[in-house]
Parts: sequence; C-alpha cells; structure tokens
Amino acid sequence: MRSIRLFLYGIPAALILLLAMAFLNASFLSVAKKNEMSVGTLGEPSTLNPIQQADSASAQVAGLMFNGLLKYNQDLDVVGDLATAWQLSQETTFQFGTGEEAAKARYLLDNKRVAGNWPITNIQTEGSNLIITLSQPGLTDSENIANTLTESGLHPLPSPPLDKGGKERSFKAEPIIHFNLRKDVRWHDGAPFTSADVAFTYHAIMDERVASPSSSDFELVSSLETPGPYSVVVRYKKPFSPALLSWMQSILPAHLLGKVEPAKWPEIYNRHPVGTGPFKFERWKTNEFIRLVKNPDYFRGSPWLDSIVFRVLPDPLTLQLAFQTKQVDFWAVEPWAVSSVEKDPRFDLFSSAGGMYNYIGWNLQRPMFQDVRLRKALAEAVNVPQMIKYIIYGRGVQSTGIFTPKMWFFNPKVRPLPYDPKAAAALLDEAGWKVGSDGIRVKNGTRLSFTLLANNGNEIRKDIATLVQDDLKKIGVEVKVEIYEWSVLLKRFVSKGEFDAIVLGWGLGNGFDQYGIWHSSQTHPEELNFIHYNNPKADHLLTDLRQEYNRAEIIRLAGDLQQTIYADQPYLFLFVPEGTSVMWKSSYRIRRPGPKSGEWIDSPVRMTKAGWDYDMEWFYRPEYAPNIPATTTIR
Amino acid sequence: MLKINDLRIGFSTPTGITPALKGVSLDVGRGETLAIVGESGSGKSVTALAITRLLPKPPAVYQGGSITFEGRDLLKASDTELRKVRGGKIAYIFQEPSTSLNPVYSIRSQMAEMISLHRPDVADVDAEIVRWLDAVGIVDPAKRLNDYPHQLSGGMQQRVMIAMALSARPELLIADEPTTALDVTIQKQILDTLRELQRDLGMAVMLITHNFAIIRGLARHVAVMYRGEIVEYGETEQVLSNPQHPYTRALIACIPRLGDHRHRLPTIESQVK
Amino acid sequence: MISFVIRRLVLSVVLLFIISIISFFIVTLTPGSPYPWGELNPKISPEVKANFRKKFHLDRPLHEQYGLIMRDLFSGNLRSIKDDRPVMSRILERLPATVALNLTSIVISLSFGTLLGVFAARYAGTWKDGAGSFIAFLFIALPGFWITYVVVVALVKGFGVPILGTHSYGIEFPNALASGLDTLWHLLLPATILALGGIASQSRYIRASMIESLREDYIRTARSKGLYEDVILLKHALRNSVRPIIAGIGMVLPALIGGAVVIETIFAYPGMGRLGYEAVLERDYPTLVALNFVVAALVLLGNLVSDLLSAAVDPRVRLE
Amino acid sequence: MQGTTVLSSASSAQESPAARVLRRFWSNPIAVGSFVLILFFALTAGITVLLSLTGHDWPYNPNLTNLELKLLPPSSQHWMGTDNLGRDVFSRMLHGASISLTVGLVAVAVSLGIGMVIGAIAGYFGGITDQILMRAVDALLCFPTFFLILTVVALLGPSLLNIVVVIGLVSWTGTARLVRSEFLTLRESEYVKSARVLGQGAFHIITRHILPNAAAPILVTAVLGIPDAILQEAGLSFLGFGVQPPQATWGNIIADGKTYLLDAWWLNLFPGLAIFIASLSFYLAGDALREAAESKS
Repeated sequence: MRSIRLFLYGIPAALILLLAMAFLNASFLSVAKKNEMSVGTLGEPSTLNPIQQADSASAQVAGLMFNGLLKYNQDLDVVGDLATAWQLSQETTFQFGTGEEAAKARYLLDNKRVAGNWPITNIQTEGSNLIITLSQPGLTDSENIANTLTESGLHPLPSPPLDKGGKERSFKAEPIIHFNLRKDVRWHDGAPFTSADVAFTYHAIMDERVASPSSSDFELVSSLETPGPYSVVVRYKKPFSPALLSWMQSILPAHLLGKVEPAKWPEIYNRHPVGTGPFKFERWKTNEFIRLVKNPDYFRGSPWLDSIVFRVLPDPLTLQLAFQTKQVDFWAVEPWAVSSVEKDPRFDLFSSAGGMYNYIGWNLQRPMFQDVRLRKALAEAVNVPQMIKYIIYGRGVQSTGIFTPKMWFFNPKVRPLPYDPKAAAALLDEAGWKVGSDGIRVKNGTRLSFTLLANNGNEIRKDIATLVQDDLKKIGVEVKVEIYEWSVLLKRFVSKGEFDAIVLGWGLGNGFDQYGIWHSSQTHPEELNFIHYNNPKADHLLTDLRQEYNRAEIIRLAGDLQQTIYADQPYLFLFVPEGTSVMWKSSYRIRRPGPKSGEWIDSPVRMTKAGWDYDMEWFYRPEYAPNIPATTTIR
Repeated sequence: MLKINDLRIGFSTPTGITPALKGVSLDVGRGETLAIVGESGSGKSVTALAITRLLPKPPAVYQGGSITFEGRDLLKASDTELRKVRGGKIAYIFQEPSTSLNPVYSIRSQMAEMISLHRPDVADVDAEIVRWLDAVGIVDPAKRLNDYPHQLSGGMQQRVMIAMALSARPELLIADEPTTALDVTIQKQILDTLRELQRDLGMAVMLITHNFAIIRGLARHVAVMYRGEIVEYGETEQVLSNPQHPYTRALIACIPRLGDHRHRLPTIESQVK
Repeated sequence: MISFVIRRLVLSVVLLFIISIISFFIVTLTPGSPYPWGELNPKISPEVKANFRKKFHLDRPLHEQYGLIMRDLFSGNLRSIKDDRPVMSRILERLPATVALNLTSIVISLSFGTLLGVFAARYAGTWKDGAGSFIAFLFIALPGFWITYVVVVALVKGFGVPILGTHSYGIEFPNALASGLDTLWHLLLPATILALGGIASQSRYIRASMIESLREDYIRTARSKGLYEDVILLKHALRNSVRPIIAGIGMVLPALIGGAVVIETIFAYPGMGRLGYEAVLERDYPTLVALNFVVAALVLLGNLVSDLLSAAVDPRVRLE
Repeated sequence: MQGTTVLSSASSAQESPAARVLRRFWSNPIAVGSFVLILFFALTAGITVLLSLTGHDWPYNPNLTNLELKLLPPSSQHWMGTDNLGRDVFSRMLHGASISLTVGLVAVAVSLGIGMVIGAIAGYFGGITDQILMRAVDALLCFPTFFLILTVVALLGPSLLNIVVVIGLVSWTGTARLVRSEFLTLRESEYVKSARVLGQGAFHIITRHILPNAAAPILVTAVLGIPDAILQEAGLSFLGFGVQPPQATWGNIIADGKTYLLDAWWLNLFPGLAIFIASLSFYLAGDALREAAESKS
C-alpha cells in the first residue's frame, strides 16, 4: 500500500521540486559569456560542403570555413583571396583555307598592330590558323581585326555562331583567366593548398554524381590546366563576363576528397568539413547549433573570437526573445519593429537596401495582359508608396526595374510610374475596358477579373496581395486572391503557366546577368521566364551584356536593358525592401587587416556596400580585446 | 451482544426521502443465530448493512433509533472505533461471491489484509490463511493461495469469503443471502460449513435470506420482515409450525415440499413498487 | 503468451507494410517538388534539376520509386533529399530528444492526471469534484500554440530565463550541477506544456473509471473488512481503474509526436515532430516515408506494450 | 402500513429516460452556464452572418483594409483594436465565430457519420470484419494526424470545405472505437437477441434497437468533438494552412498576429480567449451531458 501512495503523491511532488530547482537555476544563470559570437538562423543548413549547398543558411556558415580564389571587398570590387593576382586575356582564332593566307594575315597584322591600338599581346600561326592573344576579352576588338582582314582581301572561314540564333562570325573567341595563387595557405588539417585543389574543385562541380547547383556557372569552361603548383589557367568556350565572379566559389581539399566517390561525402566530409578559412569546424548538434572554432594559423592571421556558434531557431518570435536574453547576438528585425528598435539606445542598428525586389508577374500568355496599356494602367492604379509606408514601414524604396539601387550598373535615370488612379482609369477606357453594371470593367464580353496568387509562408506578400486587391477594386478591376503553400504554387501553377498573376520576388546576387529570367528562350517548364516575356531588343541586350567585359560598356548596356524592360511593364515592379539587423550597443568591434601587410584597421561595426557583417571573421568583443594593436582606429 | 432499537432509515431521492426501515428492533445474543426472512425490498439487507454503517452515505439517511453493540451505539461511534468493529468484531459475507472479491488481487493478499489488520499478533500469516481455507473446506489450500478470484468456482469463492470473514475471529458474522447465487448442491455444503464453524467458534450469526426452507436447523430465532418492519419474531420451530402474521403464513405456504402435488405454488401479490 | 507476442508482431509488420504504401502515395501525390534549393533560384539551370531528379530516382514512375525507397529503407542507405544523408541517421539523431520529451510529458500527464483523477473521484459529487473537472477542462480548452507563446513571453520577459534548444550553450556554467539543471530545465518546460492537455484528459479517464470501480461489490467487502478509506481508494479502486490509462498509452504516441511540432518549433527543440513538419514542407519523400515507418513502429510497439502491461495489471486479461 | 407510501415513489417512475437526462442536465449549474455561453456564441455568429448577407456590417466590414489605422490598440472606435492591415479585429472576431462554429459542427458531423458507420459494423458483426476495421483504425492512428491534414490540405487546396472535411476525416477513429465498444456490449443484451430471433434484419436492429441506446455516449463524443475541431482549425491556421485570407477565423487572426505578439498583444489575446472560452463551454456542456446520461438514479 505504501508503494502506491509513494507513486501517487511522490512522483508529482518530485516533478514539482525538479521544475522549481531547474527554474531557479535557469533564472540565476550568470549571463557571463565566453569569447564566442552566437548567431541565430531560421533554417538549418542542409550541408556544409560549399559546392553542394544552395540555401543561404549553409552559405553563411561555410563562408567562414572556406575561401574562393576571389572575393568582394567592402565596396563590392573584386579582389584576390586565395589568388594573389589574375590576368584576363583572350585568344581569337581566324581559320584560313591555306597556311600562306594565315602567314600573310600575320604579316599584315604585325605592322598594323601599332596603328590599330588593339590590345594585342601576341600573334602566331598554327598550320592554317592565325591565333591572336588579346590582353582584354570581348568581341569589339576581334570584330575590328576581322574587318581589317576582309578589307585587305583576306577571308577567314566562318565559325559557328556563339549563341543559339546569334549572328555568324569569322573567328572563334576564347577568353582565358590566369590565376597566381598564394603560397602560404594551409588546410585546417595542415596540408598545403595548391592548384591541384582548384582543379579538383572544378572537376567535382562538373561531376554529375555530385549534382552541384553551381555547375551552371562553369558550363562555358572549355579547359582548366595547372601549369605550376601555384598557377591555374582557365580557358572559356566564348566570352562570358560573369565567369570571373564564379571564381568566388569555395575551394575544396583535393587530398581529402580526391579519391573518395561523392556518395560517401555526406558521411566523411559534408557535416565536418576541412577548409582553409579563418574558422574551423568543431561540432554540429542537429537541429540545435553548429560551432566553429578559430583557425590560429589562418594565412591572414588568427581571428580574435575563440568560436562562433550558429543556433537554429525556427520561430521568428523565439529568435527575437533569444536576442533580448542575449542568447543570440544579432537579430534581423522585421520592418514593423524597426521604428521601435531604432529609438532604443541599447541597440546599434544597421539597415541597407538589399539585392531583392518584390513584383507582381503578369502571365503574358493571357490575352488580357498582352496589351501594354492595361499593364501600365494596373501599375499606375497600385499605390506603391503607401504600400512601402505601411507594409514595410518606409524601410524600402520603390523598384524601377530589374536591378536594385545598390548595384554599380543600376540606371538611376529610370523614374517609377506615379500613383495616378484617374490616369489609370482613363487608360483603361482608352484600351476599351468600359465600367460594367456591377462596377467591374468589361470589354467585348470578358470581365476585367483575374486571380492573384501568393505563397502562404511570406507575410509581406500576403499583405501585398490584399492591398492590390483593394487598390484595383477602386478602378473597377476585380482581383481574387488565392494563397498556396510554396511548392504547390510553383509546381501546379507557375511551371505549368496556369496562372493570371502572381506576387513573387527575386533575390539577385551582385551580378548583372539576368539572361535566365528575361531571355525569350528561357520559357520551358521549370525555367525562370515563366511569364513568357519576349522582346527581341531585350534578347539582344541580354546576350551582348553577357559577353561584355568592359565596365563602362556594361553600365551602358545594363542601363538600356533596365529602361527597355521597365517600359514594357511585364512585371508590376513594387519595391526593394531594406534589410535591418540589430546588435546590443557596441557589443562588437572590428579589427581587420589593411591593404598593406602589418596594417590593422580598428572600427565599429557599421554598414558597408557589402553589408554590415562583411568582415565577420574580424569581429571581436571589447571585453576580449585583440592582442595585436590597431595601426589606425575609426571611431 | 447486539441490540437494534427502533431503527428508522430512509433513502433521499430527487422527489424526497423514501422510507426503507420504519422502526426495526432486534437483538442477537452471544453465540446465537438469528435469521431474518423477507422478500427482496423488505429492508433486510438494509438492516444488515446499517449495523456497521456500510450503507453509502449520500442516498442513505439515518432517521432514528440506535444500534448498540457491546454497550456502544455504533451509529454514534467515531470512524476509528467503527473500523475496529468492522471485520474485527462484526464480519460480513455477501450474496454475489464473484463480484465481492477484488479481481486484481490474489486470495492471499486479500486475506492477509484482514489478518494483519485485526490480528497483528499472528506471526505466520500464510499458515493462518491456509488453516482458514482448510477450515472452510477448500481442497489443497496451499496451492490456492496465489490464485485470483476469477480462477475459482462460485462455491469456492464464497468459501474464501467465509474464510476471510472468520480469519479475524469476529464475534458476529452477518451473512447477507450467502447461498442465493449458488446452485442448490453447493448451497447445502456452504450452510453445513457455516453451521459447523459457528459451533466450533461459538460466534453469533445473523443469516439474511428470502428462503424460509434453509433456516430450519440453522437459526434458533427468526424475524420476518415485510415492507421495512418486523412483522413476526420468535423461535424458528414455533414460527414455522404456527405463524401468527398472515404474511408469514403465506410465506411458509409457498415452500414446496417433497411429494407435494399442487400444480401452482401460491404467490403473494406484492405491494412494493 | 509468446505466441500472442509473435502473432502481434507479424500483424504489425503487415500493418507497417500497408502504412508505408499509403504514406508513400499520400506524400508523393502532394504537388510541389523536392528541390533543396529555392525553386526560383536564378542560378539553378534546368540541367542541374534534371540531374538532381535522376539522382533521387524522381523521374521514375511512382511504383518504381516506391520499390526503390523500400529497398533503400531496408538496406539502410535511403538518403534524404534535403542533405543527402542516410535518413535513418537523421531520424535516430532526433530520437533521444523526442523520446525524452514525449516520455517526460507522458510521465507528467500520467502522474498529475492520476492525482487529480483520484482526488476528483474521492470527492465525487461534491463541489471539489466539480472544481476538479472545471480545471481539467480549462487545460484541454487552452489552444496549445497560444498558451505556449504566453508562457514563453512571460518567462523570458519576466525572468529572462533561457528557453531554447536542449541546453543553453555559450554560457559559462559554475559547476556540473548548474549545467545539469539547465538541461533539465530545457526538458521539463516544453514537456510540461506539452503535457497540460494530457493531464486534463488523464484525470477525466481516471475519475470516471475510479467512480465506476467504487460502485463495485468488492469495495463494500473491503469496507466491511474495516480498511481505511485511503486504502480502499488507492489499493482496491485505483488498481482496477489503471487499465484504461495503460490502454491509452499506445494511442498517445502519434498525437504527441504530431502535437509536439508547435512546441518543438517554438522552443527550437530538435524533435521528430519538427523533422516531419520540415520534411512535408520540403517534400523530402524519403525522410517522410521513413519517419512514418518509425512512428508506426513506435505506435504498434506502444500498443503491444500497453496490452502486455494491462495483462500484468489485470489478471483477468488473458492474452489469447 | 398500507397505501400511503405507494403514491410518492410513483412520479419518478413515469419519467422517460430522455426527460430524466434533461432534468439532471439542467440541475447542474456548470451545464447551464456553458449552455448559455454556447447559445451566446451561436447567436453572435448567426446575427453577424445575417447582417453581412444583408449588406451592412456591424461595426465594420471585416475585410476592409485601412492602412492609416494599422495596429491600433483597443479604443472606443475599435473595441478590440486593429490588425496589421488596419482591419477591425472585433468585426473579424464576429465573423471568425461563425467560421469556427461551422468548422466545429461540420467536422463533427463528418467524423460522427464515418465513426458511427464503421463502429456499428465492427461492433455488430464482430469477428473478422471487426478485426479488419479495427486494424484499419490502428493504421490510421499511426499517422500523426497533423501530417495527414497538412498533406491532404496541400493536395486539395486550403478552401474552408476541404479543411473541415479533412479534420472530420482524421478524427473519426475515437468515435468508431466508442461506438464499437457500445455495440459489443449492447449486442449481447436480450432485446437484441430477441429481435434477431424474430428475424429482423441487421440494419433494422442497428438503427431501431442499438443506436438509440448508444445515443447518449455518441451525443457526448459529438459535443466533445466540436472544440477539438475548433482547436485543430486554429492550429492549422497558426502553421499557415488554415482558411484563405481575407476570410477571418479565430485561428488565422492569431496566426497573422503572431509576429506582433510582443507589441500588439490584443491580436493574440482576444482570439485566444474566444477559442478558449468556446472550447471550454463545449467541453463542460459535453461532460455535464455525459454525467446526466450515465447516472442511474
């Protein structure tokens, strides 16, 4: 009998006691923290292998453990990382019927070289081929050379066009990048970093079994050689200016993965990788945290923080609470909360317009949306400034097309369409849409009514859909809103083209190549031009832009492309939201290496073009100050 | 030993209190056997249960009278005192042996409970249990110790009940229709066992039944109850041979006798709803 | 007894097989594609997607896919689409945390539920019983996610108490006891909230079956033996009322794992509920099928255990 | 000794079982209280739906967005404040009431229908059919109901009807088990055996004899099922799979208000309370009904 009573009363009493003790312990827990930075992420990384990951959570963690050959500096200029220097060049090859023609052409060009001020560095003949090495990739110089040859009666044989449907050319243009690598880099396990690692990483990315999402960046590589242990030469099939940026790709250790077949990687590498970066992998407790510890012999010097922990916090509210109880050091603030946080003296706040814009995509296969006047009227009828003011509390700017203000090739001259419901109504009347009996406009029998889709995970897009529904009702346009789960939306509607309009957004990197989104060839299922936009002028600009290396020329072409597409209004371009992050007042500072060796610049954490967390590896907590003094200090 | 004086009990129902006992007076001397006979609903079980206040309190209401046992009025006794009397001094056996034993405990644990409560001085409890099981006529009792009630037959279960009741050496055993649920052959064995044990232990027995036939040879006195009252009380033989009250006469007339050729047994038109 | 267990196991295996078929087709029929990267990620070319589909046999007809998934499941190298890791290790990683959470919450709901149930049964019919059932329904009626948020906000705002994950990492612990208590706290808090509903329903069951047992004849016999009211209540009545609860244990598991999704998400607790929820969103078919398999196995095991337990508790139950 | 006592006990005998249950139900204060609350919710829901059908919404049109009035705390114009799109929370709560009640009632109807049919068949015929059906119930139980709802809603699309039917489809196992156990016991009773002896068909026996006797427990599970369905819908909305905007339900008001929990407390407090009180009143009424139906006296 006593045992029954013991269980009946004993267990509940014990549980209450335990809960009370645990609660007391938890509430008096000292918040003295180790020399560790703790970052909250909403999603758990899928893998830490840089060439197999595609989600932002994985990239953020892997970024601290690996280096690419190149990287962006704070002003988004491309600088060397594992590579000390790189030279761009191009081999243009003219094919002639006979060897003498090739020799004659070579002789002609030799003495013409100076006059034409072409950037030719070398001319040679191989059998009936004339090979010219130019110091700058691109097509313009090669076309001038071709013209001079034909003017002087030499006719090289035509070579296949560079792009599907592109015009025929009389030469083959193969850009070449030559990288010189740093000699002082070691992998975390001590092995030396050499060009073999770069070669292995390239071949791994192209290996089908690896199914790497970055393989599309390297499709145009025709060959990659490693003449020396610290030099790499990459040859491309045709000019493709974004190619250079692809070499920011993290490099994998050949000595660890070279001989292991990819199916084994998840067990032996992907969850505990070895890289060259400032931080080394320590521990991954699934669904909870990933901890990286500092790499003392990092080639730029040992980081100041002992460790960084990425905590997986799936619920936005608990992420906010974790920040307020200092369990996490940074917090990405929702737009509506920014105003209250901004005024709070306890926090430092960093916000910047990102590389993302929200839009409503009109399905141009629907006859209704093929009339640009209707699209223009709908754009004028939606009050985007009010939307910015209320949905994202003014934290963002109205979008003027396919690029965002932070990009160096953004065209500021493109003005956004003003909010003018009267003009919109007039335009609709002009386009034949007369207001029907029930207040909804009609044109030869069809009512101006369509369904607007949005995904249920994104609060902002749901609000956009509701507001657009209201705004367009005011000018007699009926909008039905349907919210679906993300993958359902894409599979059942978008990729099959069975939709009228959809609220979406593009998260663009810093690159200018949007061929996949806007080119008329990209309209097959699962391709990105799902609205079937087709403008020959835009197609032309897109292909030229991809082959243009000259910065000024890129700005001109990009500006023209942005203007053209904005005028067509294939999307109702909405706004570019600002990302805002918060940290406890001066809980971190930065001491990063300056351009000259031995130089250390100390500065507070602040917003740069590349974001506020650009130099995360050089963050330090003032209470654990670095041992190397700063040469220059910025308040 | 036990004296019930003008006991009045009612049951509260949503439409008021229905009287069950309207002034019952009885007494049982030491070692005596009293039978209480009456049809179901006549209040005989209520009387039995009322003695040690076993009637569930919410519906039952003690309206008056007294039950004095060894000088103490049980109606006013404190809980602790009452607990000593229950089982220790007055023990019960009930009508439905199959449901009166707790199905999830073994015979041994249920009997050990009784012994250790009322006779803590007993050293070897198991031996004592075996002795009592044997006394009530259970074959090979040692093997039965760890059995569970559902493994025994009706008759065996009732024997266990008797063994359990007697194991605390009570002074009065109240048997509330002990054999009604058993078939006739077992009935006789149980009653014989009861008679022998009563003779050996010299304890008083109050036998409650609706069957006049079984009380001859068992109880020296009999009380006939009808509609909550005792309508006749006296020596068994005397009441059987010359019943005073018309109801008693009718009751006795219903008893079938060997060699009786009447076609239908006379029945009494019952007033009780 | 042994034959009973064997027969039940065979039956369970057949059932598991049927469940795996149903769960596979329900999951794969849901529209949406299982690419681990963003569907509209401009960097992903169609070739990459095609290559990916080939790697996970997604281009094969459904029945073939099912065969392959089953073959891989039993050969142990079924891989999750999300991170290409063997599915079993993904599930087993979370098993200890889930078992700890669910087991603790079952213990809490059983112990407190029984206490409340017995209390209500003892004072059945009086105002105390009324109050008991009112409180019980109070807990059942609370919407899980709502009360969780209220408690979490109150605790964090009020006491600045850490609530996330299974341990507060990155903090210097004075001694092992503090660290141990911290882990205990991260377990007990979510488990208690998860158990609130359980406590209420448990007390309802026990109260009902206790009242029923108290009406039985053997209680009257026990009382006639002069036992204490407590003994009658706890020994005789309670033992007979335990059976419905044990029978319930088998049914509790799926509700817990499913129900724990909200708690696990809010407390960032690495449980199987969250794994399933994320797998549904990411259309990670292998993980879902394997998870359903494991959960089904746990449930059938739970049922078997509860049958065996109820036989142990109530001798009348013969395992035929 | 004769006569007088006969009359007094007669009245309680003539009362039909149903009347007795009702009498006991009304005598229980908690039952009366919860019934009044349920009536209140049903009335508000009904009136609101009537009002909105006839065109004039009181106090405001629940779906009218008005961004200037964004996230206002409760005030005289907006008794329960406004949400993140400036919509009046009080009017959305009124409309939410009608949705939540319909979800509860229809889902229970669906789960009751299926549960009774399967329970009856399993209970009445027993043997192989019983084994098969009960194993099917076990199989269904093995799925965490949550994933089942999630997948089916994603499959069929999140319209109100789909959600309600799915909740019903998933929650009939409890009723089936109850009905089966009732049938197993009632099937053994004499009047069923005699009906069978008289050659009445199985369907006739089930509907005429057994079901009415099992009515009380079934009714109780029905009443207790309603709040379960309401809580399920709220949970679904919370995870983003609930009823489509702009339609308001208590669940999706909380879900939308979730991100503002720390600042806009009213977005969470009122709907949470409403769900809580509605569910509580149904549970208490159901329990009181069970109490009334079960007690013998």
